[in-house]
Amino acid sequence: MSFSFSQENLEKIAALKKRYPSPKALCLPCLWLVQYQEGYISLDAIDAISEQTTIPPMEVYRVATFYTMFHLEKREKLQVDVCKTLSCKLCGADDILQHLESKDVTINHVECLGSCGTAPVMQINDKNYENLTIEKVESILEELL
Amino acid sequence: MSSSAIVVVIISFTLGTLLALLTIPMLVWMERRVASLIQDRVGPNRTNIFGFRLGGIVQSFADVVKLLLKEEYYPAHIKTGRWLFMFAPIITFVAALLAFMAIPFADTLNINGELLRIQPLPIDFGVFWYLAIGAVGVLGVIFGGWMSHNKYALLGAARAGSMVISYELPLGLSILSFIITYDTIDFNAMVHFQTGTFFGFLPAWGIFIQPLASIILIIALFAETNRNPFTVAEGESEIVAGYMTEHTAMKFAMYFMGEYVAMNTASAVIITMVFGGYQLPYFATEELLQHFTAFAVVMMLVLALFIYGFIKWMQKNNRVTKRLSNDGGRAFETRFFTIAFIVMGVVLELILLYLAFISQSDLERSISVAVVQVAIFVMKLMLFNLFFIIIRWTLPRFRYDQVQTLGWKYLLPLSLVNIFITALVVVGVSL
Amino acid sequence: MSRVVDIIIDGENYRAEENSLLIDLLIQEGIKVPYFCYHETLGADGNCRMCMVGIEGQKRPQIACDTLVKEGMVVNTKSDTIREVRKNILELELINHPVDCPTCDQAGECSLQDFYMEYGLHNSKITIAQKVKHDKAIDLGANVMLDQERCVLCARCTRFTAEITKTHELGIVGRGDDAKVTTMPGRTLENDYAMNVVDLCPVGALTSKDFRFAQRVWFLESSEGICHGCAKGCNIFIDHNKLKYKDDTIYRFRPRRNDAVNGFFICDAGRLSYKELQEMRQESATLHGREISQEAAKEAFHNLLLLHQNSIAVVIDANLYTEEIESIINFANTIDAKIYAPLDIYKDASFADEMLKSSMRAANYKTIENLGITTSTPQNATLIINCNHPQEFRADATINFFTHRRETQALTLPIAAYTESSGSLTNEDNITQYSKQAVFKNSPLPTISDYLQGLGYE
Amino acid sequence: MSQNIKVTKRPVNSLKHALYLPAIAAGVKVTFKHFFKNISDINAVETLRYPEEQPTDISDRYRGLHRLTHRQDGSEACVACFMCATACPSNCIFIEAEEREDGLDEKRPKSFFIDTLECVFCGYCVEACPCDAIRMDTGIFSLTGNKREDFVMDKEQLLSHKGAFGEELSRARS
Amino acid sequence: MRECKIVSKKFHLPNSHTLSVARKNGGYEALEKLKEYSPTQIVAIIKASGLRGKGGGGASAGEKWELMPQNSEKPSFLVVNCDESEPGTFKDRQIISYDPHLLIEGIIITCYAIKAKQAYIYIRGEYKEYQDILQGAIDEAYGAGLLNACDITIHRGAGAYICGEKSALLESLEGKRGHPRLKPKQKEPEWYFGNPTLVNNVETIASVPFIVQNGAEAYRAFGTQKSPGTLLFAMSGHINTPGVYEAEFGTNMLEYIEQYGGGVKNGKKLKAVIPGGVSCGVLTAKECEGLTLDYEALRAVGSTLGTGGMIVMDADTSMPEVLKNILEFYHEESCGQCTPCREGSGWSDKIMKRVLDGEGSKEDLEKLFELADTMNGKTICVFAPSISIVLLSFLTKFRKEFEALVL
Repeated sequence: MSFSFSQENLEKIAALKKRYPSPKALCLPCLWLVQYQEGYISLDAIDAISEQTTIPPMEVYRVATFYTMFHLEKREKLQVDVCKTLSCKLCGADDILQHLESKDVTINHVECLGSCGTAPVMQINDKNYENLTIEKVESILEELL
Repeated sequence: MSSSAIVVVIISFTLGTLLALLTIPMLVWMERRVASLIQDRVGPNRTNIFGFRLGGIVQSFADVVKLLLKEEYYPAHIKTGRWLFMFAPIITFVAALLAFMAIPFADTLNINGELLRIQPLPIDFGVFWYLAIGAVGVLGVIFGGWMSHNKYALLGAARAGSMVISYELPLGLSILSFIITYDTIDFNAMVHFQTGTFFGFLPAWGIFIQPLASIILIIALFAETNRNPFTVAEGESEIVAGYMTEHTAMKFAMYFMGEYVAMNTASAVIITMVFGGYQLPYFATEELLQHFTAFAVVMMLVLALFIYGFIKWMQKNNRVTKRLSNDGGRAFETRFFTIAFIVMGVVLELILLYLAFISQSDLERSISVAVVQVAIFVMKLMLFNLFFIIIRWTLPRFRYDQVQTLGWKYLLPLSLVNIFITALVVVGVSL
Repeated sequence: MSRVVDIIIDGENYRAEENSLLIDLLIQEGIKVPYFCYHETLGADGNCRMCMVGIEGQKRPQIACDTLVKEGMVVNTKSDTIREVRKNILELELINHPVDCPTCDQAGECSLQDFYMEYGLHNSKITIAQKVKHDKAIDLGANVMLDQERCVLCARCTRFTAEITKTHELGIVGRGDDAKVTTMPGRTLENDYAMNVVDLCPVGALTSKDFRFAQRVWFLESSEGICHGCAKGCNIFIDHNKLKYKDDTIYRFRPRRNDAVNGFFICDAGRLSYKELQEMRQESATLHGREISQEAAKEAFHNLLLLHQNSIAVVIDANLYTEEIESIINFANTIDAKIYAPLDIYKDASFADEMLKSSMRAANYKTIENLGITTSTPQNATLIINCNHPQEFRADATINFFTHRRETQALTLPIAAYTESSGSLTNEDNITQYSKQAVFKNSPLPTISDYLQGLGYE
Repeated sequence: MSQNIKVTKRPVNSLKHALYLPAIAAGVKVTFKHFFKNISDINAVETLRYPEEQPTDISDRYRGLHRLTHRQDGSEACVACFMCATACPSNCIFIEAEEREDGLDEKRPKSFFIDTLECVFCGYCVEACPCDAIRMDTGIFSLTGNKREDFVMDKEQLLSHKGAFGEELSRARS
Repeated sequence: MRECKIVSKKFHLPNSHTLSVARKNGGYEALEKLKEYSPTQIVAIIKASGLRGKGGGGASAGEKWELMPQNSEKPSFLVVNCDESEPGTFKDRQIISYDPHLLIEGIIITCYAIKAKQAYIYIRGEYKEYQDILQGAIDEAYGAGLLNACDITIHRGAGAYICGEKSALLESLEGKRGHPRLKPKQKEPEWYFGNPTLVNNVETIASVPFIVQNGAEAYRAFGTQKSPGTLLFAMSGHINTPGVYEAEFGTNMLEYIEQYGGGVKNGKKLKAVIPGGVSCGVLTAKECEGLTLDYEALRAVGSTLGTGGMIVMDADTSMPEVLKNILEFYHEESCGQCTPCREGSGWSDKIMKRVLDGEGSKEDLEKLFELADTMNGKTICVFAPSISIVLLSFLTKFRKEFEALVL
């Protein structure tokens, strides 16, 4: 299974290249593009990125493993990122997590999502759901599943 | 030479050879047994032939068989003089054996007016013979050590050689004192001199007449025979096994046996020169012949008591501890030997009875006395061998420098002084 | 060339170039400083934090590999605080280390062990159950085995593949205490210098598959030698050992630092060349493929020389030591023989690269050239004396001096391989180097000059 | 320190000492005493009548013949680290290592020989073993054989020896 | 306590993120001043204002700007650090979602001052929603022809706390792993692909238009002598109305909590406050009494102001659990480059787990102290020292709670 960037993404990359002093800087943007295009980052995609950015594949791979938001494996279920860091924990993230256990979703215990003032918080598909209560979680999941 | 003379020579030669060779296993056994008894052990007691252990003496024969059957091994690094390497132990062994042959085992036998020496070599210069032949023994040691091409062997040989030099001198000088005192170089005459008493109550033995020379003689002979405390030539802690490091199997056995023969010879010389030889203390040969009947009766009593005592001892000790269920046939052996000893005792008693009361033949009587003297000689010999052994298991080994110090600084001057005093006394007495 | 300045280390004066790295000075002066990540060719990475030294005027200990030498600097490497700091950081290195030294080939030449003996000697504060588990015994390819648990993440290997070979096979992935060295999934380590990472690795994370479990390193004796794989003349350590009741055997080659020739590294081909060196050796004289005695060989040798007088050619192998070549020349002159050393057979362009591999696969061809020996194949000779030259020559009769067995009917005499004798070599850059005898066989084979001496020449 | 030094006076250099003979006599007296005591009743000698009687006082610290311990699954505990061979003063341990495939460890001995004729039974190998894989607790003190080869113990033999004091398995490798 | 709105002026307005609303309320007015001032003059004004970096370190922004070469052959770059990952901090988010044009205005001014043609906003990956708002604003600005002199590019991170560290951020921006760089030997700008680069926090940049427009003195009118100006203080945790409220430096902390935060949730007693994101030492309720919110006052009580993101904890909070939570965060986020941090973060987390599981011992607490010592000041960046500070502040100030667990 080989990977190639979609036309749209190739244009994006071409546009971005003008903004940076070196194509190497495109590593992260390309990884994001791949992740949005495929849902995860395959080894073939890494080779494709390597081609675009002139970074050796191993270095791209290393970058991909460094950042928690990149996924190297296909993910099937709905991904629910629940913040478990201090403010959210103080405001009851544990209850939310416990409640989610019974749902047919993949729960990711993530560190601070930067919504401490509106804790507890979870993120699904880049969207923040704030000031969570168990009822709120119920309705959100009902909508998404 | 008459036929009786030939018979006596043959008999005494056989006796001498047997005495020298058969005592080897005896002495090895004694060494082991005495050592173990001194050290609160049991010692060899397992080897047997059809259940007969003879108190463990069979072990010595087993060892001989073992050594005979061992691989004849020559170190590969010995390139030249291999024959000498092999011959060396034989020199030591044969020299010691030959030296033994000048020792008289009994008084001169008078057969029909013919005076016959009971001496394997019927010579009248036995002291010289002994000095000459006995000193050859160390050549075997030196050759063996030298031809081994081994530093330890060479060191051992050098030690043995230098020790012999240091001790031959006091030995010779102390013997000279005896020669001056006894006025003879014939062993038999020396024994004759020691018959009778000294100051009326002491047996006229060399040890009483010449105490200093006797002690020097004994010490020097300990050194000559390489016995403890003079075993520096084979000091295991420094030089492995000294001159015999490279010798194996029968070659080693030759050295080993040679040591025992030498010890036996040394004992015989000491007995002959210092402890009255074959003579019974206080009783000269003539006196025994004169009071033969009384002597025979006493002998009968002593024999009976001895056999009784021995059987009792044997019955007590030829057993295994109660902890063991199987005694390995010792009860049978004890029973057998009890009967054998009783039979032997009865036979001997009957012979003595015959000699004391029935026989009137002078020849028979003098032969009987000679036999008794041989027995006494053997007894003394064994006692002195026992002394050698006891000393070995009592004393630690001298350091090499101590050996030399003792030889040169103490024994040599002392023996010189002793000759001087002896000469003065002898000359004074004869004046 | 920058200024040379005075600095004080542990109360003693030293001179060093200004703005050079402090750690270089410490290593050069033999002042004990522990480090994992620093390496002279790879530079400072500053990740192991072991090389802490105290610098007067700085309130905290500094890493020597990222400190530049300045005029009047006062450095302290031995104080209690520094020892304590090194000990504490070493302890952190060991926290997730499996401590499986018994099964680890690095044991004996492991920096962790050395530093532990120097600075640690403490009881571990961690229980085994708490350690981070990673994969063990991963075959990376190119004869390199990886053990991620033993790794201290010094990144020397990854920097080697990134900066020296520029092949980028290895990398540290993941982060935090889950970080580990690996190749990309499904890809292997494949470059001609890959096994150097084994030497670079300060711990047992990267070990040689070839040397794996073969010997414990403390049994090995290292001799200084020169690789004969090509004309580069890389300096090597010949690690060999004579086991009880066995013969002296080489277990591995390791690169030996020589900045003028090979730097820190050697190629994998050279590293593994010890194997064929020890296989299929010619061990006794043969004639018509059958073993003959030394005396018979000697006689045959003389007979052949007599028979073919005035029509003899001597062919010299360009791998022989200069001393050997000279004695062969002397010999050839005495018997009036022509001397040849064909070099074409050694040329192998596919072997060459721009790092350490030369296209000329003969260690001493420069000497042949310098001595002006004819490099054509021998002509019109009825007897050819082949001194281990790899080529086969046609002639009425041949005398061979061979290190290794070859199919031949001719009189063949066994000679010592280069590890079994010593001599000098001149590499392609005209640098003459001396190679010491490393291996001492139980029954040593003579060199060609030994033979010639024994046969009455020279 | 100084108060712990005990000064022993040298024996007086008297004639009695210089003569040696009295000392020899004293020594001979001791040996004779033992000799006569034992010769009069040899069974009073307290010795073990081996081999009919076997020793019963072998302690668990006794260094008998070696053995290789096992893991729970019965395989060898040894990982062929060569520590014993390194520590061995008589160089009588010969090991060859190989890859271990069962995942319990990486390495195991392909062959493991102990030449018991060369062994001095010092126990250093047991001390050195990091895996509790070699022990000398078999209680076997007598070893017989007809050939030299009989005394060279291979891995199977060493593994087959049983510990005499309980504790069969290695404590360090489970 | 007086109200002061420098950055948060437009936050409450509906559709505040649009250009029209921004223009209506004084947006982009400061750009007029650029015609008056030369770049060096602007740098001087910023320096005179005493503006301090608002990303946590509190270093003088003007001094940093001064390091940028004015006549370099190499291009200069501005990088705006919007990788706001410090737990308890969410102020930059407010700026980019409620007043992105303020930031864009600040960027234009800054680029003018440091002669940069290209500005990057490194935004954390989790802020996708706010990134879209910001991107919209930038597009609007392009459309209005505001961005002729410089380009603004949003560069999205992907979830690595360490990328908030400026050198790690630049590494990440260069397309590498976010590993902090070794400290420079002298004062110099940051380097992006070898080019001089200025890295500033979003709020710092957002403060620039006010200063340029009203002058340094106007900015100095707020705050204290040493900490002039305002900060977007944030509150979270056990508080009735959490959120971000701008206040000047030197505000009384408890008053601030009472006034804006509405006091501790459910009327419970205050137990502890982490003053500026979890990397700052914890403060007990007693220490908070009379404490003013400025860099100097907090340093005096052994903590730091950090980003001003306060986390408030009520009397029922278990401090060991709080510490465990923070250590988990550090364990997860350590980049793993250098040893003390890589191993120390995980190890302290594991020890704490043992302690919480009731398997700990007194030695475990001692180990934590030793670890804190080893992690402090021996690493490339300040990540590990932060762990050290947190560990020490929790262990010393709430010792009894920890000892109760190990006995």
